[in-house]
Amino acid sequence: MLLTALIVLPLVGALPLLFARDQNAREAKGWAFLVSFVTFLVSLPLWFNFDPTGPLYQFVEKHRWISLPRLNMGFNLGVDGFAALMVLLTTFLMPIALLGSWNYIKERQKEFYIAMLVLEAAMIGVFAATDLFLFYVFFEASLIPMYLLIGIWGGENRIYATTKFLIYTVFGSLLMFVAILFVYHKTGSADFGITGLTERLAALRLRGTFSRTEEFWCFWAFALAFSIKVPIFPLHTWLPDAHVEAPTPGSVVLAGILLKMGGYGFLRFIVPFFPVASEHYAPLFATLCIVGIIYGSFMAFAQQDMKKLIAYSSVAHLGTCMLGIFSYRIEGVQGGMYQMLSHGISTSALFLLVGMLYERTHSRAIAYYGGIAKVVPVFTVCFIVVTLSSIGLPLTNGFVGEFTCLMGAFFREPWWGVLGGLGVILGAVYMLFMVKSVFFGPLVRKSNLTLQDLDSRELSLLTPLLIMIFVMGVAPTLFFRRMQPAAEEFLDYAHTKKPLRAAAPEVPQ
Amino acid sequence: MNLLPEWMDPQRAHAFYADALFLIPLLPFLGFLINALTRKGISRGASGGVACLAAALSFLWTLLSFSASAGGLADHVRLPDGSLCLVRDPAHPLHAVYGTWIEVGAFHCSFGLYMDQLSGLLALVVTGVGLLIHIYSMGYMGHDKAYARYFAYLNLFLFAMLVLILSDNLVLTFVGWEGVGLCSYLLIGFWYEDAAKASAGMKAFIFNRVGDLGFLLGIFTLLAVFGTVDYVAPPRQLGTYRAPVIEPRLMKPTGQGGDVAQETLLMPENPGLLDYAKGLSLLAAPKATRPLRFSTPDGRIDLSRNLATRIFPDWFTLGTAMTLACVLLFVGACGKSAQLPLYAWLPDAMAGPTPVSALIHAATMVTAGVYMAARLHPLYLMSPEAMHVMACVGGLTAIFAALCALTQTDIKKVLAYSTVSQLGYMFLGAGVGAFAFAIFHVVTHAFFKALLFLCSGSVIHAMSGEQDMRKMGGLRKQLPLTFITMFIGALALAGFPFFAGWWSKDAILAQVLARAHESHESIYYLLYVLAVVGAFCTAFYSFRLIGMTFFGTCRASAEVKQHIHESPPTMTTPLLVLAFLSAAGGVLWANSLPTFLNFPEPTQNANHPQVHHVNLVVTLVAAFGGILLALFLYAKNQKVPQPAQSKNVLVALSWNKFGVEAFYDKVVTTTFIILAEMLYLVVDVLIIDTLFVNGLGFATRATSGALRRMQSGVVNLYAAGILLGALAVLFFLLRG
Amino acid sequence: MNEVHFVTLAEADFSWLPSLFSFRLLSCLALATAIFSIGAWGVLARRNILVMLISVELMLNAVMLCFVSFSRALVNLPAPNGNAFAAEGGQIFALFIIAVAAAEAAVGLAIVMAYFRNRQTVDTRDIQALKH
Amino acid sequence: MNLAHFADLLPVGVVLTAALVVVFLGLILDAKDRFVIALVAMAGCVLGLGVLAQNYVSFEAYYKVTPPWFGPLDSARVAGHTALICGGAFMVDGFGMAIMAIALLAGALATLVAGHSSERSALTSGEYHGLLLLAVAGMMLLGISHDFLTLLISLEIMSVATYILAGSQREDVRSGEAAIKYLTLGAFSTALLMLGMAFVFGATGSLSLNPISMAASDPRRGLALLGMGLLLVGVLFKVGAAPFHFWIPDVYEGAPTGVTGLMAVGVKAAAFAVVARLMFETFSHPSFRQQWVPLLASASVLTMALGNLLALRQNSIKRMLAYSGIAHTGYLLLAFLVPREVGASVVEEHLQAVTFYLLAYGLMTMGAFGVVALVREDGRALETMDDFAGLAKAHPALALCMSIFMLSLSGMPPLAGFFAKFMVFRAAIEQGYVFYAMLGILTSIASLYYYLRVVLKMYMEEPAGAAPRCHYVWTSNVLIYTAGALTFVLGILPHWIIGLR
Repeated sequence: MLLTALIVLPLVGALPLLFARDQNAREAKGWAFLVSFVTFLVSLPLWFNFDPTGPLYQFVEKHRWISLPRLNMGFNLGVDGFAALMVLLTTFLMPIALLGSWNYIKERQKEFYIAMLVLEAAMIGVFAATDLFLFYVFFEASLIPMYLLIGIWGGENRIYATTKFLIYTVFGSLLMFVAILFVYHKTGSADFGITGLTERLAALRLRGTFSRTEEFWCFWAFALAFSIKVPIFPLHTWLPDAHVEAPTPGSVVLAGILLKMGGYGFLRFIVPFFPVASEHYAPLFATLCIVGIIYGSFMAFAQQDMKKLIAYSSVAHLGTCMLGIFSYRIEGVQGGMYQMLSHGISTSALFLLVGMLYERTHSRAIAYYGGIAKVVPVFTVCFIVVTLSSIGLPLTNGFVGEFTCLMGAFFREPWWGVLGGLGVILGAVYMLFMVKSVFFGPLVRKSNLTLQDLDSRELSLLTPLLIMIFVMGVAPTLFFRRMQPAAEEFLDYAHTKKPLRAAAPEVPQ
Repeated sequence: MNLLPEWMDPQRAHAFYADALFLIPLLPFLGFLINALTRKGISRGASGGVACLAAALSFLWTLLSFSASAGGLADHVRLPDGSLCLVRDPAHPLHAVYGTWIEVGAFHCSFGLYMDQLSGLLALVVTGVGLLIHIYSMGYMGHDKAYARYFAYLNLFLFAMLVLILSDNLVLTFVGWEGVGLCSYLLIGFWYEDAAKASAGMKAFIFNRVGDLGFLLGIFTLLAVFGTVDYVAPPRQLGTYRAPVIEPRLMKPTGQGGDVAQETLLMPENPGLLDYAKGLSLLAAPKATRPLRFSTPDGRIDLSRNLATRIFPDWFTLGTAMTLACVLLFVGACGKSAQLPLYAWLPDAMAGPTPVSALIHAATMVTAGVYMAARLHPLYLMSPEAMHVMACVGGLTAIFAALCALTQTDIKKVLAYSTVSQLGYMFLGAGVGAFAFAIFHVVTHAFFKALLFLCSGSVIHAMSGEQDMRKMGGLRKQLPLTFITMFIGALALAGFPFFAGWWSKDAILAQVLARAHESHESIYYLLYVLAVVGAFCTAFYSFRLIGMTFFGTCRASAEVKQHIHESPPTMTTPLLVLAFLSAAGGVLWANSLPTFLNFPEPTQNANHPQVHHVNLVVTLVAAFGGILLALFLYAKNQKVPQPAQSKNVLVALSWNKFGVEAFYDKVVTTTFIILAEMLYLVVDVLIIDTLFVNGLGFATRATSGALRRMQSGVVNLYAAGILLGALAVLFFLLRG
Repeated sequence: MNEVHFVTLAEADFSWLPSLFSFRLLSCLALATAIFSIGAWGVLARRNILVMLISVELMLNAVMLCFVSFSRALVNLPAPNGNAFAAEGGQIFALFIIAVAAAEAAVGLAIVMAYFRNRQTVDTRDIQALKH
Repeated sequence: MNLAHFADLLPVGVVLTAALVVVFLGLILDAKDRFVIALVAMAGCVLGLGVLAQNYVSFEAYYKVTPPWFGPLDSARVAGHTALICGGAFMVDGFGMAIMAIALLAGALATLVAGHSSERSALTSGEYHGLLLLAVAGMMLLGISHDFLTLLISLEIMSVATYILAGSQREDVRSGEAAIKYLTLGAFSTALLMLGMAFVFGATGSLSLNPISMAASDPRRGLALLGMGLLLVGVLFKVGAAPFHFWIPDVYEGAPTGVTGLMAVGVKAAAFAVVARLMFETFSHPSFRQQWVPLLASASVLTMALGNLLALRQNSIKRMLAYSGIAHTGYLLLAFLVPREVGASVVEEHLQAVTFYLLAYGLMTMGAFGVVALVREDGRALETMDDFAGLAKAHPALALCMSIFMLSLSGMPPLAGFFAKFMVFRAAIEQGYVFYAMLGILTSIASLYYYLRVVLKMYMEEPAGAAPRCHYVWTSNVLIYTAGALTFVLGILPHWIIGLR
């Protein structure tokens, strides 16, 4: 019941806020933080009681939901090593994000916290669902709160940004919707269990009743949805706008967790469902990832706005991570998973820091600052540490992910490693440029002389992130050990070496 | 020398020191933590003291461990049954593995420290010189506000550098590699209020990153071939020589079936890179044609760890793979050790405090590349091409930087270019296979270059921050101690007989000549000539520096003049120690070093009388010529050089560094920026967003706007629509 | 009335086919079609709502004619297609159509009147406040 | 005429009685307690629902008869009882009952919508509600009629009543115009429909909706096909499929909001019932199906595309909802594409999809219209998007419900609209119409844009003037909140409804 509890807790916690009055907003945000924190505590067993040597899926729950003659959706939850870590990431980031929004959100606070809690529930559901239909429900449901977060509490151009975000994303996921229906029909309309579907599809492929054309169409429908989410190169333009306009906590959640759903989809659905097509298109996608890495870095370098810069850097980083996954080598795949986690940590930290700066001066323009290191030393130190982790300095989380991803890519195809590796250089270029022009040099603006350094709240919400940065950099085996079974399963599917446990049912013609 | 306490039985002592190796890097790290966390908490004296204490303890412990360690790489014996067997020499190096760091699929790398003669020696140098510079800094940085931060960085650097040197695998080395890069970034930009200094730091970091990518790819290649990043087999398994086995039968190139010598080589389990290299070098079949797959069919070296055959095409032999790996690693070395074409960051790095220049950008960090080459020399020896590349780049850098140094007027810039040039010599030496002498030069160079920098620091200190030699002169009276020590340093650098620099540089030149002599390749003769010219330039600029600084009359402004004073003892004591070392430091292992490090003797021809004497004469001529000419030009007559205005083409070239740095600063940077802006505006904004994303939306809205006209509001037309629809339906139904 | 027997055309015999298409029926149908088309034309072409309604009435009458003639044609055919029920059915249907037409006419008239009272017009060109 | 038949028609009877009572009340009550009328009307519908449920429970075995989808009537003549009553005039099967239920629901909700404007005599008068109930009765009969005669009559009861209702705001020009347009076009299409009936009658000599089986060589086939085509046109007009959709936007916009709701839901449901009866029963023979399936397919695509495209740039919410209604007709038509020979159970599934879709659509649309009707300033209805700006601040609960309706209409999980869409598209895909499904989905992306524009206005924009006020009407609130809750519940537990049968 743990996973159900995790999904239900934030929702139940959101209920009293519905009836809260606007004047006692302080209590509202305190309550929201409390709820998310409790959720985090409740989610801890996912770390301590998860047995890497045990079965692939753990904390499994199966509840009957919709069961009609030829229509079976179960409320089935369960996590493998990777999903467990993603859930933990979610529950870990959420209290921090809420704490980060403490003074940021001024009006309509309770609505804001309701949206955040609903979003948390949806995201946990996405990673915990082992039923395709359930996954899709959560996947779509997570859009609306984000839509409101950007649209209501966003910057001046928020309407454009949020509409773009939603249409872009839904465009992909609706096509996937059709593909899901098709797959369900193909597999004999038995049920939506992910493993079941995967195996039946494999069986159909063996039997030759799942034609190459069909597989490729489905592949594209799925791939489009998740590529937009990642985002992979030509489909990335919603991301900078969304990030620039979103309020800090929104950016944190968006960069930290929502983007990961894309990679998660590739790992969990696309490749296992359509291995042939995936193998066929892996080079194409790898190329796109490489383009994304280099191009994203250039974009980041061209930005004047810190948030936009970080957003584009996400494009590059996730390019690395997808490159690792498409390498189809255990190193690369685990590296990709790891990169997702570490990107979740460091980028969230970056957004929080920029947000703190924005709260003080209401400007995100790099040119507005300059030489403030002297005024806000502690802030500077934190920022530089996070920067270093994001450009992959060894003994920080960034390095482990990047290194393993590139290793996998290199092992699959040396050129991928070489070109993808350019990100290592370019990343340093744009990040250090930003650090230099924001913190170093003479103080350009007298008004910045009065900048406040981090207060205790901000420090306390940054500390866990900083700690994680080093923990993940020094003891990655803790995480790799958990991911390994998931990664091996993935590779078995990817190389279509998976022995079929269940024979596929006859498909009515 | 054995500093083991009497009561301690050598075996247990060995084990003990091995396990305690971690103290060496840990102590500076603790110092860093203390200084970093108690920012303004502790007094200046305390923070400096903590830092120095950390360095000192670390130095002491290194000394003890070094005395306990011995021997180096594996050697081989022939077993009764006639098969070769790879063994360590009886005195094991210290080797301890503290735990796993990353373990993914076939890849495994651990937190392990490894001290053999090579790493021990360099660790000694680092901690020793480091200690001296710490002490010096207490005086030099005395007036600085960010005293604690400075020492924190300095300790962090020691930590990183020691990790780099002592690590037992490439990836951990890379950690140190990037760590020192970070520290140099932080320390160059130490006075960050000055934008120029900050960007100098950034420049250094980025140039290093370029190299680091090469380093990474090198690691990947080696991983692909050998499936491991460890240098040597883990300590536990040193005793076991059972399996796995390399069998030359399987060494046949994939295509051809020539039968090679039937012998088996027993290796320790989980062999390291160097074990593999050693083992392969022992085998008969020619390396170049050897296919990448080397393992017994029953996979006693399991194939899963050797990916090379899956990655690289068939024609890609072991030789090619080694060349690729070594060249890539050398690219990394170029970045770190400021070789052409990646040297440009080092001169700018002089923006940092002078002790930093002495420690990081002269004595230790920049020599990391050479250390890496020496550490992996068995691999380099497997690839002649990589050695060629290394030698050529080294030789070119040596002469290039020496030429640049000729006309510099900033005292530290002169030393910076001289450092680049000396590093070039080291790589030249390594390139011709004289890794031992390269390391020898690293050590001596550490002594005299640190000395020179510290002296220049003392001068600058005295001149209250002035660095331009044209505003100095005649300081030998005010700064006698500095003068003497710096003179010694200059002699060492110039290669004056029996001073430290002479031994090492002479040895390297001899090796180059010998190599040319035996291989009759014109390229090596050319390199030798270049090197000798470089040596002449070295002698010249070093004494040009001495002349402009200490001789003649003082050209400084009045108020600067009255502040000129000899530095406090905290600064002069290290000068004296280093002066002694640069004077006598070479005698220590003039020729015994190779055997001491038990490196392979590259060639015996070096002692061949012909080579030996020729080289001796030539180098002496070069050294004395340079020194005398420089003293004549700059010590006697007082005309101050104005290279900037010089009409002389050569001077102009040298002054502008042959346009290389201008190329980087102007061309590369500008194109990068313009490219980024262009891409953003054209691809992202215009093509993707405007044309596709919003274009699609606009098109839809437009269509909808057009279609709305259909809804005219007139009933008749609606009826007409219905009727038309009906007719269409009927037509469809009755179409036959 | 449960025990009424229903005819599925599966069990029909088609011997009577030729007689179905006797020229009288055809001419009736032709007439009906003509009236129907006129009505349709009226709905399309005339701008006056009242005239349009009248045209609709025309169409309904045409339909009526069809029904009656069909039942007439069907009645003198052997069962099951031609049968008393069929004949009745057609004629009853016609009656109902009359009723329906009347109802529509009445309601239509009322509505038009109401509208005319507000706008003093019944011209479709003026009745387009709602469009696009 | 045995008791069972009487019981079957009892719900209709209840509604009709209620109609009479209401008219009578309208005569005797004075203005201030007019709201009683609305309540009585609603009570009538609810009572009807109750009776319906009672029938469903007590005659359970009775309604389990699989009606003759795709086959001869024999399957309906299972031993003991038949779903056919009144000499084959009505077919009271599960599907028919579902349609009846939806019609009743629509009626009940419509009375609630109308209830709000107590100051406006026309919309609270007895005859208004009487007509409303009459229309509902017509819809119910249409849902079960199994014979051209009953079909025509019930159709006319429904239509004529709605003609008048559309124009019931006499002083409002737009209402009158709506009535006129609806009347003219309605009558026109009815004429076509009847002609179709005539032809079919001519071809078969029978007025019943029983399956027609004709060999392709049969000379009467042409006549039958003509009839089928005209019938198709007639019903497609009623459901508002392109190219017969022209009346919908104008009429919906002009008619009083409650009536619009009734038309959008009830008329559509009843008409779809007819489509089902005609296509899956009367013309279910393959030789006909190969003709009408492609027709419906193209109509569906055309409808989806037009509806969504045209709704894109509407500023009046009612008009936008009208166009969106057209689009939804398109989605619904997807469930009717059954080219291959399949068992009756599959057809049953498709009809389940249709009924669930209609139910969900009914809830969302009624709720949406309810909100639209509430948002008004001193009697003047505020119907443009801009009038909704800042509603979230003024009336958070209303705004929340409205956004639930909008999201559900756009098919966002976990709301009823999503599952409805799921069922329909699944049906189409299982029949191999993947391409059409793709097109439908692509058009529905546009729909997301305009539905969310409402949410966007309510939540993210500041009102130009004062925040929109809506005076409190408890009946409407009952309607809105129930609809909202049901939309949500049906989204999460759709099998509660679909499970019935």
